[in-house]
Amino acid sequence: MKSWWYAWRALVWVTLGRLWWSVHTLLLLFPTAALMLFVLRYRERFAQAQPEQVIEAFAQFTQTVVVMLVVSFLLPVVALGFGTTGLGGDREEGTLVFLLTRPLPRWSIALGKWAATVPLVVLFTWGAFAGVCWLMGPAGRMAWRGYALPLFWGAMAYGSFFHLLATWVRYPTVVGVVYALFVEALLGNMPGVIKRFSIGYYVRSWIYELGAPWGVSPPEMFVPLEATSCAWTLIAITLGSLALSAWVLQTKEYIQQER
Amino acid sequence: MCEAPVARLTEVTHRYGSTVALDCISLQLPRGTVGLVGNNGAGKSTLLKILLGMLRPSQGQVEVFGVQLHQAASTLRRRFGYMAEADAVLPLLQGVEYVALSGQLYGMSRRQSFRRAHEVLGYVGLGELRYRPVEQYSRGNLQRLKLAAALVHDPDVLLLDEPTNGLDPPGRDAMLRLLEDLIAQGQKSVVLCTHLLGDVQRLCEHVVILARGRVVYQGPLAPLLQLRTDQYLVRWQGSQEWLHHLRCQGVQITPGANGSQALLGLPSGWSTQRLFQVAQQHGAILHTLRPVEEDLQSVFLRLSEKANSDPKAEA
Amino acid sequence: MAEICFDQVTRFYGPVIGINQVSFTLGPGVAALFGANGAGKSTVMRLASGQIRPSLGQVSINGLPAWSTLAKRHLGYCPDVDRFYEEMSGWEFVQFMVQLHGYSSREARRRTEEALELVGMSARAQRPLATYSQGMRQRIKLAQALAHQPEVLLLDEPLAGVDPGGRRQLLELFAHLGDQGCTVLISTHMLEEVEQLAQVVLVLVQGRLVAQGTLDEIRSWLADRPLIVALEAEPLRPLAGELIGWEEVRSVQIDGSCLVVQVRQAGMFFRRLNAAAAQGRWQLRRMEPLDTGAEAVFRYLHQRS
Amino acid sequence: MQIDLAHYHRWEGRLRGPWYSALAVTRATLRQVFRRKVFWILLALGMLNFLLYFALIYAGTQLPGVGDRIMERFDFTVHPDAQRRNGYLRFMEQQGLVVMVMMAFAGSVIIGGDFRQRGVSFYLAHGLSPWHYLWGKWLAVAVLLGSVTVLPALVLFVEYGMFTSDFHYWWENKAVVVSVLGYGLVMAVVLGAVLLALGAWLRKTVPIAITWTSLFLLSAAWSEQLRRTTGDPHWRLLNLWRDIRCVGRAFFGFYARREDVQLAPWAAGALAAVVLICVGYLWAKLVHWRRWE
Repeated sequence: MKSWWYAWRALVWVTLGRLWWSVHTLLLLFPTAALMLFVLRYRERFAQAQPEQVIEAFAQFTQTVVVMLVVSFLLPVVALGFGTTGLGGDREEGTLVFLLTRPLPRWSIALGKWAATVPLVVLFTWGAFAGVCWLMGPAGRMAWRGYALPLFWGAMAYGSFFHLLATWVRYPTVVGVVYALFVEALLGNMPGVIKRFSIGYYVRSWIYELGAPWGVSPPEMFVPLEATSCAWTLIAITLGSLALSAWVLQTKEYIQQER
Repeated sequence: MCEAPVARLTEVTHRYGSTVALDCISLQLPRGTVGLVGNNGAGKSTLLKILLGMLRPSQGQVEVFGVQLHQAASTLRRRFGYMAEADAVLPLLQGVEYVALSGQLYGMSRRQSFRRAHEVLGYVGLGELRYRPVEQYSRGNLQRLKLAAALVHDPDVLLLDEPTNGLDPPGRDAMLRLLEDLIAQGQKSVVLCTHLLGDVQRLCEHVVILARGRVVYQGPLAPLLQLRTDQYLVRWQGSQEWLHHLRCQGVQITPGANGSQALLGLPSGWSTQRLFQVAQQHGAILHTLRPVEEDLQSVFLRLSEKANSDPKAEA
Repeated sequence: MAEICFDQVTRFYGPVIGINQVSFTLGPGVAALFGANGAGKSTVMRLASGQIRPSLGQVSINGLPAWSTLAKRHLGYCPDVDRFYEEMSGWEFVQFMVQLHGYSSREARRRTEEALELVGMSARAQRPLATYSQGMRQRIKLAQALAHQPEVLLLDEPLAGVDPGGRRQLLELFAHLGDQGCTVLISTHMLEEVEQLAQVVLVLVQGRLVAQGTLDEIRSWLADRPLIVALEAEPLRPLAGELIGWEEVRSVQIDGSCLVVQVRQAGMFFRRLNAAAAQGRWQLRRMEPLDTGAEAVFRYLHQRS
Repeated sequence: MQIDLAHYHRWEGRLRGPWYSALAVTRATLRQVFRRKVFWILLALGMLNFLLYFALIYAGTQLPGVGDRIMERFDFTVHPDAQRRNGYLRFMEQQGLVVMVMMAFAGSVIIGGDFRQRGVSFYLAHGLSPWHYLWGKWLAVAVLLGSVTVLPALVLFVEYGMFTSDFHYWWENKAVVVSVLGYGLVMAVVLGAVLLALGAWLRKTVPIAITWTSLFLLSAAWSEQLRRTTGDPHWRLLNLWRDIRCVGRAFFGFYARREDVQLAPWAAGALAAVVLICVGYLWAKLVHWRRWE
């Protein structure tokens, strides 16, 4: 048990280090920095001196920044950058062999990779969101208090789903890009129930409901779901993906293609 | 066919950043078959890339077919057929498309290149596999494919970088037979870059030995391989007892690992007859008796060790 | 008791058969696995290292199913693919691999140093792996397989890309490990080199295990097949005249200073030739079956199946 | 596997110049792209919009009543139009999303894979200069781009003409062909250069997709924001996609806003700068540093 813990800890730690010091972090820092600078200018549109002005700013901020930029863009991109490369990187580079021939139970390899990637996704999105909210001032602080939770579960669900893709399909990055760009951008904005295929839909629904008392309203064709069902769906996606990925790794054979 | 040597290098130095890959080497690669031997990192591949014009040397003159290389690099390059060490896989292309692409890159027309591609693939023995995607090829077939890609425009000179790397014995033999046939029939000059010394022994008349970016030896291969008549390799069936008796009579014995093979150093005055007599008396039947010649491997080891220990030594 | 045991193992990849009813048991010592590309060597290695499961039959390492986690405690595996965490240094990589075996970090450091020392990389292990030459990369792969002192060592093409000097060192290392009671299974195609080393040889042809035993056993098993022998002797023609009269000889051909003799039954022929050579009617200078090296045995088996 | 020891045949023929070889690079690249299933799926999704327009034209010209209402919102002639009703222009602009997604993928197939799997040294060892190589790759990008924008737009042009009563439509509106080609060319030059540079730098699908999407999405948000707060329309130039549209519309001969007319030369300058930077990077990587493995 102790030796398992040592080994598992090493796995998580090294994976975390590799992910953090990878080109993905650098690339993700660019959009994050751009987003923050954007908010820095954006807040100048609002006076935010009176309480009702704060509420007006909050509603606007929710629509443009939180929903459009953070949830629909930053979240999928961060999840894509870290989520698919935690285990998918090992698969694509062929280094998974080294992990699979060690005396670690296979399911715990999936768990270890998950424990390294998903918190990173959560922390990165949270960090970026916190920065953005802080820059926004009073309205931003309101947004942080309100939306940190949906964003947390959104990041968990996204990260876990991409982690599942990485254990499951042969080209997780390609499938992940298709998912992030097509399903989220296209299906997520279509009328009808088809957008329930996208994780972003649940996060947005949740956010719209939380913001409703302050005049945040969803766009015309958007039919939001109740916040509780959204929350449970996101939690279910997270746990389901984690369990499924552990099971897949436990049973699946990974054969390295000669290149 | 013009008789100028394939290449002449005068005091060529090449550096990658601060590491010196070629250290002021002067050498001549004659027509015919030349083996370019050296350890990993001795500068073989760099030398080939310089000949191809892919790298420009930091210093020195390179002459190819009697012409200064930098004057007409792109036209000179087409007289070479280059088989790279690394597998450049262009995924999802069929074998025949890969070879035809190679021909088109050398400047052949599309139809000609496809016609030649089919012909050359048949010649290297990939006729049945030509419509398969390249990434499905096994090691051996990939090497043949690369050879076909180097042959497609019928170059005068083949530059082969590790052509038998990673092949199993039948595959390696087949590749060498193919090269022998090309040299004999196709009248190709060959520059063979390898660290499998057996290949050089089998194919090449000339040899250039590189160590740490310097030329350790260049010239014909034959003088390097001297025969030593007092050393024999023997293999036998039966007991080992006879070795003991030989040792008592003053024969030097280096036993092999698997118990039925040994290296014998006969004292002066011995003939092989006496060896057979001892064996017969003690129930061993010899089935191999081979005078040991110093092979290229040991020559090479000796020379490169010398070069390593004494950096100023040059042949 | 360190052993690898294959019991009637068959493995499919979809419709393609990887190996077909392979059974063998290996104990301590060095064994070599030969086969053409695509004969199933890598399949055997993947099965033994527990990356894949057999379709039929059982693979066990020290009595434990190879797929299980427990079996991997006893296992060191050097894969044939050349893949690493390129940005790590050799040292870090090996240390990480050792840590995955559950050692504390101090213990892991100690073992890493030992392993790097063993493969002769301790001086050069601090550079990033991306800058390594092929031979150095092979050594690092070996080090990660050795560092936890496994009882069973699986080496898939461990000599590919290593230059002659390094090759000698590594072969000595393998022999040393074999002597120490480690079960070493080496898959390779450089037959001449491993034939000096391997106590047991397994030959795979098209997924079937066609021969198993010491090289000499395989050779003597093949003793009664036709053979071509090259002879050099002084004087040459009387020897040729004598040989043509023997029943075991099918043909004699003079090729320069060399006789090329086609022999019907190798065993009988050598017995008779030895006796004749001891009498000294002619001086035999060279006697060499042209096709009994490991490569030739291999080729012969390949042709027969 | 038996070796066919058929005799080696010699070949004597003329070898052509490297510009022909560059075409071979293009052909091979397109083969690689089109042999991927994902790509056909993307192409099919990208064509949905085309089908919509195809049906619109059919309905607009053939169905009385409904057709007139459609034609109030779309215009398929060459005349300048302040309400941005030109159908061809609208179609090509709407294909932007498809182009973005497609290029995010194609980047790693077209050029990233070459840098990862030693394809570049394969090409360069054959007597091709880096410029010829890049030219061939760029052509491949241009063909891909054209196949979802220019080609369908031209098909629509042909379709519209067929549904009119005589052949005059094509002749009178022949300038549309030039406009469509011009717009396509601007897109191909800019996006091709950016994509090649990104692909050569980042090599893998995910980083390319991340950078590519943030480049277009965030620059748009940013430029809009800066323009609003400062009131200076020149900030619009930051939006690369808008620059392309701005310059591309010049070929259609009309603008939605006067502001755009003023910005067009600036936008062209911005695009030229971007292309220059990308080409400069490629030059440095392939010619100067010679780093391709």
